[in-house]
Amino acid sequence: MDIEYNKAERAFRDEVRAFIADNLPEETSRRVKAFKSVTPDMMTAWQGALSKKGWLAVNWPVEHGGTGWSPIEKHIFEEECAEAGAPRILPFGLNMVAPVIIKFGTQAQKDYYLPRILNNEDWWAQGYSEPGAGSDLAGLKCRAERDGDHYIVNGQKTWTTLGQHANMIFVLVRTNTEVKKQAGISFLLVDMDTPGVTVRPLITLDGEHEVNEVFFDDVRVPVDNLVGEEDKGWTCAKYLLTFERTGIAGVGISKAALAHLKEIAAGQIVDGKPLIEHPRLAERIVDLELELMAVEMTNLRTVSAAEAGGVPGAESSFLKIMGTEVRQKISDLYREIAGPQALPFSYLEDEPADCVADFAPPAAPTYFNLRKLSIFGGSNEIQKNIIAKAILGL
Amino acid sequence: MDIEYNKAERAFRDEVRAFIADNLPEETSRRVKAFKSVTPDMMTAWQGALSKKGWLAVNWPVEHGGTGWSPIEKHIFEEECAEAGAPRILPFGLNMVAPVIIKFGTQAQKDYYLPRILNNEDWWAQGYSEPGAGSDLAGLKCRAERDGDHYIVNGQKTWTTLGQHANMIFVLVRTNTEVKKQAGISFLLVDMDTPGVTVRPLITLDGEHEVNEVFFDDVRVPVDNLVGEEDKGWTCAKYLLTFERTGIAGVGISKAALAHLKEIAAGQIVDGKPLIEHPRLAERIVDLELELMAVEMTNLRTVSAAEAGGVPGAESSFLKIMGTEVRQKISDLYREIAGPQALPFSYLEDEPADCVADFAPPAAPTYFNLRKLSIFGGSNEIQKNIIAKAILGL
Amino acid sequence: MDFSYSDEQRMLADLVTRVVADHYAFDAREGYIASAEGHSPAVWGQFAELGLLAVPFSESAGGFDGGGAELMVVAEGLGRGLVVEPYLGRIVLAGCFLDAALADDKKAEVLEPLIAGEARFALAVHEPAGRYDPHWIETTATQDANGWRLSGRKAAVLAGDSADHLIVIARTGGDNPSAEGLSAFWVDADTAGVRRAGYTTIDGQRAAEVWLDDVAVGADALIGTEGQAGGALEYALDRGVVALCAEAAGAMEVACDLTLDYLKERKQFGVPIGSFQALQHRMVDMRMNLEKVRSLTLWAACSLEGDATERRQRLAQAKVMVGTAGRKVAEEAIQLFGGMGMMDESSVAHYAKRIVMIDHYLGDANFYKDQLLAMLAGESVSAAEANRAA
Amino acid sequence: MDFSYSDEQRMLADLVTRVVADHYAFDAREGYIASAEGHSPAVWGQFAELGLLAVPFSESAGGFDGGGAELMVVAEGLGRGLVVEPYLGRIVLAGCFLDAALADDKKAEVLEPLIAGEARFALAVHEPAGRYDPHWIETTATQDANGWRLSGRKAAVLAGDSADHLIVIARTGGDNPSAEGLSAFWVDADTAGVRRAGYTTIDGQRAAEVWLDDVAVGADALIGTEGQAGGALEYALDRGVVALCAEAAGAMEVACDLTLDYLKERKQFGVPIGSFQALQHRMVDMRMNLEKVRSLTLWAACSLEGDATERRQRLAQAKVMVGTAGRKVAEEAIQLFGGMGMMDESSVAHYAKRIVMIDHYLGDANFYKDQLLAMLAGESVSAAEANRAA
Repeated sequence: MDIEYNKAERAFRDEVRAFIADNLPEETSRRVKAFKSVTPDMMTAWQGALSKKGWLAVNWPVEHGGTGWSPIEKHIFEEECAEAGAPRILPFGLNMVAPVIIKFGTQAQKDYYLPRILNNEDWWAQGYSEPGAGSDLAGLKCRAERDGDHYIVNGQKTWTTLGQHANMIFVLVRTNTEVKKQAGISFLLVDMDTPGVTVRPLITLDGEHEVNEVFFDDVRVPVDNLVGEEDKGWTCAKYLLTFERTGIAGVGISKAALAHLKEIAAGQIVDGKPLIEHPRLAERIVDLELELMAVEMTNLRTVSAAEAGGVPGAESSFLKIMGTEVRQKISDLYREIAGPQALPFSYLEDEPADCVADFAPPAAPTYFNLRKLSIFGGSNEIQKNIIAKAILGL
Repeated sequence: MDIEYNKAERAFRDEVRAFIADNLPEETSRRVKAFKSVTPDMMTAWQGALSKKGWLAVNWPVEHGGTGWSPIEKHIFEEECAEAGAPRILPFGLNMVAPVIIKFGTQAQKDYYLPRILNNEDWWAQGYSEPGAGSDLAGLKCRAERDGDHYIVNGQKTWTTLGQHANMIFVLVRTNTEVKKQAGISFLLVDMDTPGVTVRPLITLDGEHEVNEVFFDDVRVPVDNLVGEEDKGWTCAKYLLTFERTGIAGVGISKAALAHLKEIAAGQIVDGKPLIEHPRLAERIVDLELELMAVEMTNLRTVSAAEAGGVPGAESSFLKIMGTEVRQKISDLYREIAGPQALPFSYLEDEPADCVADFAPPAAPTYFNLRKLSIFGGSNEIQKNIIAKAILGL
Repeated sequence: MDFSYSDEQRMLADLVTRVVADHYAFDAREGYIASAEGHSPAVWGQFAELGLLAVPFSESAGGFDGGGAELMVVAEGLGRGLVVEPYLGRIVLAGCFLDAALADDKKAEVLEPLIAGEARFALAVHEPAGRYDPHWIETTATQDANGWRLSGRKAAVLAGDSADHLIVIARTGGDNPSAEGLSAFWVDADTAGVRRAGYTTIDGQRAAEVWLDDVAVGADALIGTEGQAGGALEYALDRGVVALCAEAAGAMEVACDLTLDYLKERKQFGVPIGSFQALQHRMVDMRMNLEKVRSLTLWAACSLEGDATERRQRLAQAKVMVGTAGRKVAEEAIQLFGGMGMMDESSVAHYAKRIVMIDHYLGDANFYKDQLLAMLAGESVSAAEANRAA
Repeated sequence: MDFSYSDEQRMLADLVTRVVADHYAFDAREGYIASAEGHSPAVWGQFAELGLLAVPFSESAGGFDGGGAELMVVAEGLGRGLVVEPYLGRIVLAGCFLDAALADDKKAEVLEPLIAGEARFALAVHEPAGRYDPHWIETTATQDANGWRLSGRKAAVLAGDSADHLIVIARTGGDNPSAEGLSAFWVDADTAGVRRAGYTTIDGQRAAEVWLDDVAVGADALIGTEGQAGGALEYALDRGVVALCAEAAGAMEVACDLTLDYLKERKQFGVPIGSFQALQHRMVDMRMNLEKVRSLTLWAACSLEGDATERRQRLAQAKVMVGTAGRKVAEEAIQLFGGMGMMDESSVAHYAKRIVMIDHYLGDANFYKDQLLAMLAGESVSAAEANRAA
């Protein structure tokens, strides 16, 4: 048993660090670390640099242009990027639709879509959730009817993250209403410029425009855009959902966040001494640090098991719950540290910019925004149901 | 709205206080406050004093020898007794079987049993729970078959509190197996000296003998000892369970306990200063105080509503949960305050009496013993189910 | 002991409920927040007309002479409706400060236009360096031949953006963080040297940052006695805490109700999600937290007129409970609503925001827990002294 | 990075598992606890024979030279079996102290009988006035012509009732609570002036209170160098903390397994109670707490040989987690078992007791959190200094 990285792993880590130092713009990193939003251009620039280096498709096999990295290498890469304040790699194309295309797609689909994803030519969005369905994904209603060599798609998708920037969307549709719900679903690729596709912004409680509703009104989609067989889309959907996600615990993000908060707390003088020296606040930091280290080590144990050939299954549900709980608690500490400076909201229009310290404006919005962590991506309740069933056998 | 006691209520409180000062032996009070066990004699002596004063049957109507007190008066009486360290009045005769006899009993049963309860001539025990049934009370198996003017009782009851001292027990038995489970139950009064009744001690994890199993082996019970109608015992059982319990929150007990712990913490010098001045411990006290005051005021709101004619129903489930949670947290603090002095256990045989301070020996046993609060008397999970159904309509 | 409402209290509750029902539909509220005033002057006028603005003021000030209970009744109603009218900043803080600070024969004159809904005052107390401590006052007031010159900076002045007059707390003596040596001054918001940056808070309120750069005011600008503003300040802030706690209780009640309705309506896997036991138990916990906040708020409200030590303890306990139990209820409401709870268009999201952010007004749970710890320490010192004496 | 067990580690784990399976059935354990020795000398002999007693000792002491990971493997197994053999007190604390304190050429002679299961030592450190602080030592050692005279009182000396020899930590210099100036002495338990009161703890262990009343020992009773016992003490206590955390992890694992089995078996309202979603989610939380304890324990165990600052942080974090997460698991195990969890005849009750009471050995969560706070303060001071320097 050796919990330290070996020489080769340390060398790899140094290589990643060097790459980040050379390629991640300081302004991007600064904004990410300070919980400030980054522009689509910043995201695209970072993904472009990774693409050029051949490091964008972390989870793809080498033959399709992936890195072929081991679980430990993927872990090192993801944590280093997160701790350095790199924008997250958008998963919708790279880690969601691409694996499905690689596994179930036609040769033509592979040849066309995979290089475009690798070269950041398409911005993909996800069309899974529907207003009525929520965690009951298979209960979806958006339907596609065959009309010659096209499907006619009608219905609605929701919680489409960053869909306002996307030109492509993968959609689960119902192609058969006669059979039980899982058996009548198909997986379609839709060009968002097709007539009949409408994107409506959903503003979240923190004032952000991050998610969208997408409406399909008699949208004609070529049959060639079907992935896998008609009515067999549930297989694709499940494959996508269980696709290995080593980064699900978000430990790197939490570490960067906590380091940032410690700096802030050390810099704020309250009642004549730095906030970090106020006992109750210090205790919250200490509590979060040890909680986070527990998650980090649990994550490493899973990564190591994967390296040894284990297939992380429901264990990732543990990591999802633990990781999101810590991230939410850190955001709560952020709000607490900001104190009365967390109040101004119209900063979004840059109005009372001089009212509060530079660190403060994202505090409350971040806290509220991160409520999503325990809701989206399979709510933490659903994760507990999965663990109860798959691991505990209840 | 007036949250203070009015003049008459204050006068009543003073009367109660005076009575306690005159009648509660100091040694009894000292032991109760210090979480030490009291002997059956101490309990009986206190109940005797109350009986003499006419204050024993707090919840009975005046015509049967009860106090006829209003909800506020009952509350004042119970809280004053608890805060003064009086032993609890055993509920099995006074507040469980007696109300059932008053409501459903024959005149002969009333004439015989009620005065005996009032005069502490019988020590009653409860025969409700069975090993297989737990929270599913109606699933009971203990059966009674009619044989002339007797029932023949066979079966087992468990969690019979202080049954080792009892001479009478009220038992729920199955008299009909042909109907649905609630419809075939009867309510019997059994003399524990009857041949075939066996009491087996159950030792709890804290080393106490407080609960028992009671076995019935062809026990002949006169038909005269049936309360209410045959097969209609579920009505009695439910009536007994919902019988008004103003004291369920145990606020007075918690207040006495917390006051006791504060005294201890003020007297323990650790690292050169009283334990109560150690910040984290002080914070736990402050947290518990405010938590307890929230329960106290919630309790008072319910008492006041009862005084105004409201019938406390599922609200008492809230009070049960809140009250037991606080009591358990206080016992956890007790364990924490005792620190390493909580370790010795063989004190029960008075062996290493000089190892630790006088306050320390009951700390860990009390903590473990009070786990029962959230289990017995309708587990806190069952209480939540009741609230979800009765109050929230879920 | 009788916890039922008096006729007057019931009337007050009904009044607030009615105004809210008539004028605070979700969309209307959004409109008020987006407007230049940040609230509805028309609704404010209604408040005045119905006498709601008179509730916390003494009779000599022309008020309703309401106590803590009456203030609680009104604020709970405001919380239920998620009302963004400047009741806290303008009436409870500024108004009550004046009620306590002014001489009896001057009160009516000053407070009448406030009660009529015409005057717009704000109390400028807290400063960036003091965080939540109202006694950390670095703003100075120096006397000169013409009166006083004020310099300093005030943070999160509630209703400060719309105020015509600011009541500025400045230090004329004593050291930070002491209540001794604080004085209060009338400052016309247009006076040279006064700069304000108004903003909307994340929970829909209005406040302002205020800079005072050698602001000259007359000798008559001093309110009450020099160095003696501490008492009136405590009077006003205590009422502010009660109003905030009651507002939280009202908002928590609605957040619970909305969540419960959602659990009953929303179906998943063919059944209402409220049939899942895990969610049922969490809903019960939410309600239990609501009861705790209600109880301690009630106790705090009813202790406003009593013993000072008890009052401080009750107020601090209530505000701590609001901070902790309130946050739990808000987070659970969002979680049980799922994605819909995250949406700006869902009213529950706004209830959650208000409930959580109330912790950031007039001192958070940490701030008040420090006060409770100080009281406990004092208690143990007195006990030790009593022991020695015995 | 590879978290899988080495062959040796697997072998150790198997050995412990086998001894437990063969000798630690519930009834047998009850018998050991009730016996005069408070454990099973026969099982202890087995431990010696199988080499388990050699695990934490250096090669020069005749040991297995096991590191933190090996100690963890053994202690986890002991925790799973709820073993009451004096491994912690006699081997980890007393033994490791000697391994660190004695000169290399003396170790084998002293430790060989311990490793053989014959010698019975105990480390007498903590005192009533110091609570959990091992550096609050009021016991004095004064040098005279014949050697040393010791006076003082020691609390909760683990395995102290059965020890033939006590290793007594006394202050020969320095002030409380400092590690400087501590010295260690051999004291034959029969020496005049030594009084012991042995007892069984609520979680089935044995310990003793020890009084030293002007106890005369020879000059050769001093272990190591005068005033320099602090280092060896830290060495032993660090290993004690790892052993305790690992034991907790093992016990928590079994508590979780027992509870899970019960949820599947126990029926209520005609269905297994494990089909109730609220209980399922709580069972998941229990397992999550177990994983957290496992993770931090692993980290602590693997940091024993590393950098001192990191080691102290990891150890403190692990013990805090054991105290908090352990208590939650124990309480939930009892609660989910219901009445059966309260019974002395249920094994789960004894797991719960051990898990909760582990917080009371060698420092509770509060004690270690204070250490973490001190480290955080140190960190922020260094950061401030670095800032000034830059």
